[in-house]
Amino acid sequence: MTLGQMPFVVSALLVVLGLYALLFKRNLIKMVIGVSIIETGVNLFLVTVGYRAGGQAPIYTYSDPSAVRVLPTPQALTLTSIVIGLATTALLLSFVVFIHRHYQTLDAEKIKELKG
Amino acid sequence: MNRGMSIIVRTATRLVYALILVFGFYVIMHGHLTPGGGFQGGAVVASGFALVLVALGTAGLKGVLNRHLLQSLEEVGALAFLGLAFAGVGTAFFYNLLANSGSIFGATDPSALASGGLLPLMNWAVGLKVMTGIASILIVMIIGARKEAVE
Amino acid sequence: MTGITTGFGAWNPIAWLLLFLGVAAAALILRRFGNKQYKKNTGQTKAFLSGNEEPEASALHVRGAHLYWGFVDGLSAYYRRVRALHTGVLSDYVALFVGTLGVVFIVLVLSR
Amino acid sequence: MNALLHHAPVLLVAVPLLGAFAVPLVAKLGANVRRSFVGIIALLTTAIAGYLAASFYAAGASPIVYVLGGRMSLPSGMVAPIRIMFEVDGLSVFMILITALVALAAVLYTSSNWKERSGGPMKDSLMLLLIVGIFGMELTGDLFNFFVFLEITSIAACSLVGFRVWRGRSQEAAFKVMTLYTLSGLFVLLAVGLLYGQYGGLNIAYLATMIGSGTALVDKIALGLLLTGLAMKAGAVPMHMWAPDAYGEAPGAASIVLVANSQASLYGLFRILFTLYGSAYSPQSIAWILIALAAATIIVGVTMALIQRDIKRLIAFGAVSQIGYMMLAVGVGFAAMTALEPADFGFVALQGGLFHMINDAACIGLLFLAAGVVIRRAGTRDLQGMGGLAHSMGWTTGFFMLGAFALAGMPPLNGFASKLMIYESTFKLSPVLAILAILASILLLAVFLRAFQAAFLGPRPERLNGPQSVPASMLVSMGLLAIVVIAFGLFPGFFVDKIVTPAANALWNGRDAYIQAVMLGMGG
Repeated sequence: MTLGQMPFVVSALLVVLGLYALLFKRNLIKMVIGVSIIETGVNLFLVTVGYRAGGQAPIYTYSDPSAVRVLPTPQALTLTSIVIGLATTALLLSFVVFIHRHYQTLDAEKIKELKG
Repeated sequence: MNRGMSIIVRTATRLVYALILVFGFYVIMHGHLTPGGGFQGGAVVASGFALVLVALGTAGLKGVLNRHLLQSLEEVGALAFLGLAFAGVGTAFFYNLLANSGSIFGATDPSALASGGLLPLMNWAVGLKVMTGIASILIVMIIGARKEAVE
Repeated sequence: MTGITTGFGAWNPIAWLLLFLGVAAAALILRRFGNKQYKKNTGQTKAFLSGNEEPEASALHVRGAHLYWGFVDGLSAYYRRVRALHTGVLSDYVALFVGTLGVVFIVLVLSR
Repeated sequence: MNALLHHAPVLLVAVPLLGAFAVPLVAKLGANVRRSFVGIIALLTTAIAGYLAASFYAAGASPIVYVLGGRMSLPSGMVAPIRIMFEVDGLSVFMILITALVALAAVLYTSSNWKERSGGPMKDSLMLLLIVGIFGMELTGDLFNFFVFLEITSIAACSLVGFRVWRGRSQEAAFKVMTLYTLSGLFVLLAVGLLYGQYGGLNIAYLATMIGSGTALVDKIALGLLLTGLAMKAGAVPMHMWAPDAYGEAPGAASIVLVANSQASLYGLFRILFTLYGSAYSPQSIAWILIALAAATIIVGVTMALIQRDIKRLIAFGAVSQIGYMMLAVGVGFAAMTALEPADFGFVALQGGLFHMINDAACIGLLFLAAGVVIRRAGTRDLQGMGGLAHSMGWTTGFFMLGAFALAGMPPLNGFASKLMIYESTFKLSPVLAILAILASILLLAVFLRAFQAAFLGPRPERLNGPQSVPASMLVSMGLLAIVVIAFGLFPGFFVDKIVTPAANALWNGRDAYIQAVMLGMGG
């Protein structure tokens, strides 16, 4: 395994870590953090996909016009994904606030009025 | 009413606040040239707002920057973005009408600030939406948390 | 135009409706041959419950939870298991998702 | 080609989006202005959808490509499939018609003047955003754009589920649903990233030309992620746990749009399986995965519905089981299509499955809307505490009964026509599955008879704390769906010919046309 493949390994680890939090943590806030970690892993994966050895960042101003630039699509995808992630996390956290108000607990094992 | 944090934090906030705002607006303005854009700049501006809310407390709002004003501005930003997208509908939705036209924002030199056609305008619209949107989320959450603490 | 043919059978709602109307008309005609001699609002039209008084209408209404208890009781072994699956705990739902993902991966990697 | 038709695909997304953003501003002019505004937006959207569909079918049902931001080639003359495109084929148009019908009914239903407890303008805004997301998923020809619209529907749907903040249960449901939706969305995004890294494109048509014979492990992993993620969002057992929570806790009108949202996810699944992978990589095992999920969905959905006491959860489990019928039919079609000797019953199965989608949208919509009225009237959601509502709510009783009979497949209503096609084609593949489907259908009738008996029959209740009369707009909205149920029931041949067959064709042999519409446009 070369050093260039490390980010892929790290992003896979992040996804697994996030899933671990979702599966084995009982606190709702920690579960939201788990979702966020998975998201970070996926975003890291997208950015890594866009990396090309020797390519320059696609910023035109003051740069060498003859330089080879990378295609900014993966970066744009990552940004979009981050924006969506922000909205998702804010929404999840506000639900957690209201759940705490109604149930007086953040324990996932105790918040199960909806079952069966 | 929350009076905010210690005097060191409050003084530092007063010094840094303007810089954060300027940087945020810079990021929005140069969105079509450098990394960044409406969302990132708007988030920076909103983070300055968050700093003020946390350090100086909600007393400083004085009811001027209330949730309703911010939400209305957010809708204006969204509608402006959509309106700009509709502007190019003669050719296609999101068609960049002004790019390379030689008129306003139509500089043919791609590194000029006044280039990019509709893109800078869209960045401003998105920036307005994001900064007011995040600010109103912050206000709602802080006031909601305060109520909880009082109860 | 109104019907569909599935290649193995056919279905025409208009024909079905005509048939339905025909059968309904036949049933009504048969009903006319019935006995008209009974008197209303006497013991002849009341329900006969082994000589007991007929209860109030509200007491006769079978409530939602009481219907089909026999069916559910007969399948209680199945229902115990499937209800145990719907725990209401989010972690279990995520576990089911991850488990399904694993099964799908295994099937896909093994196939062709 | 005139301008309106040319822009119709994008207007379908842009008009409700404009409405969604403008609603909070319009709301400042008063509640009645807001309601009329939302109604006008919904009518306009439906009109555009109808116009697009009419001209699409008139023009011979060949795919339409709309490129956002101008021409397909770049200003520099370079030709690459990097612009966002909307692509409309028979299947998309069919799904658009379903969504437009459901959206119109839902907006009409919410525009009633029954007192709202909170969230008026925001609710309308979220409803329109959800509709935007669903239309976007059905129109887009770009895989990443599909993910974006998927997330828009997730966020809007969960906000709708959870906007009644005074109910603890709705918050619980919203949190669970949002977590699972986000998880499925992230796995879809991971798959999109994998495909982008492998082939350097995001356009569905372009990727479809690049995906090879299925030997690459990346293709399989991406397919697995997409399949499982979208199956979860559609609500397939054993990943259906969110569905009764979401459908059950959302307000009446939102529930039916959530059902349309699940169907849009199912559309995404079909698009991935038939168009993106299609003949390039289609082992029989995928068909059997679909069929296994479908069989579990049908059985578990209907048996769980039988023991529910909450009327909306009962209908919600019924809705889950109906998703199973669609997956079963399309799985059978996929199995027949990918067999060494493609068999004709596969096409009938596809027709039946797709026809069942629009029938399910109308029937389940009718049931959810009627249940919403029942809950307001009776003041409870528990079937045990209801009874005798038929005495005072004639129309609603009729609509509920119509929806229940149609969904359970009673002739001569629409559910019977589509289920007959599913049974007969499934029987050709496996008689056991067909018998299972018929048994589940009979159980479904029992489920809804129980709900009907408990809520509507019985003696007149002593006191009802709900409002006395049902608003006209709610009755109109239910009437709209009832007309669809009856019309599709009495003239199934006409509708199958006109709208279902082009959609089934798009799945059966439309892959090349879908790809060519983009790739030829790029060459020219």
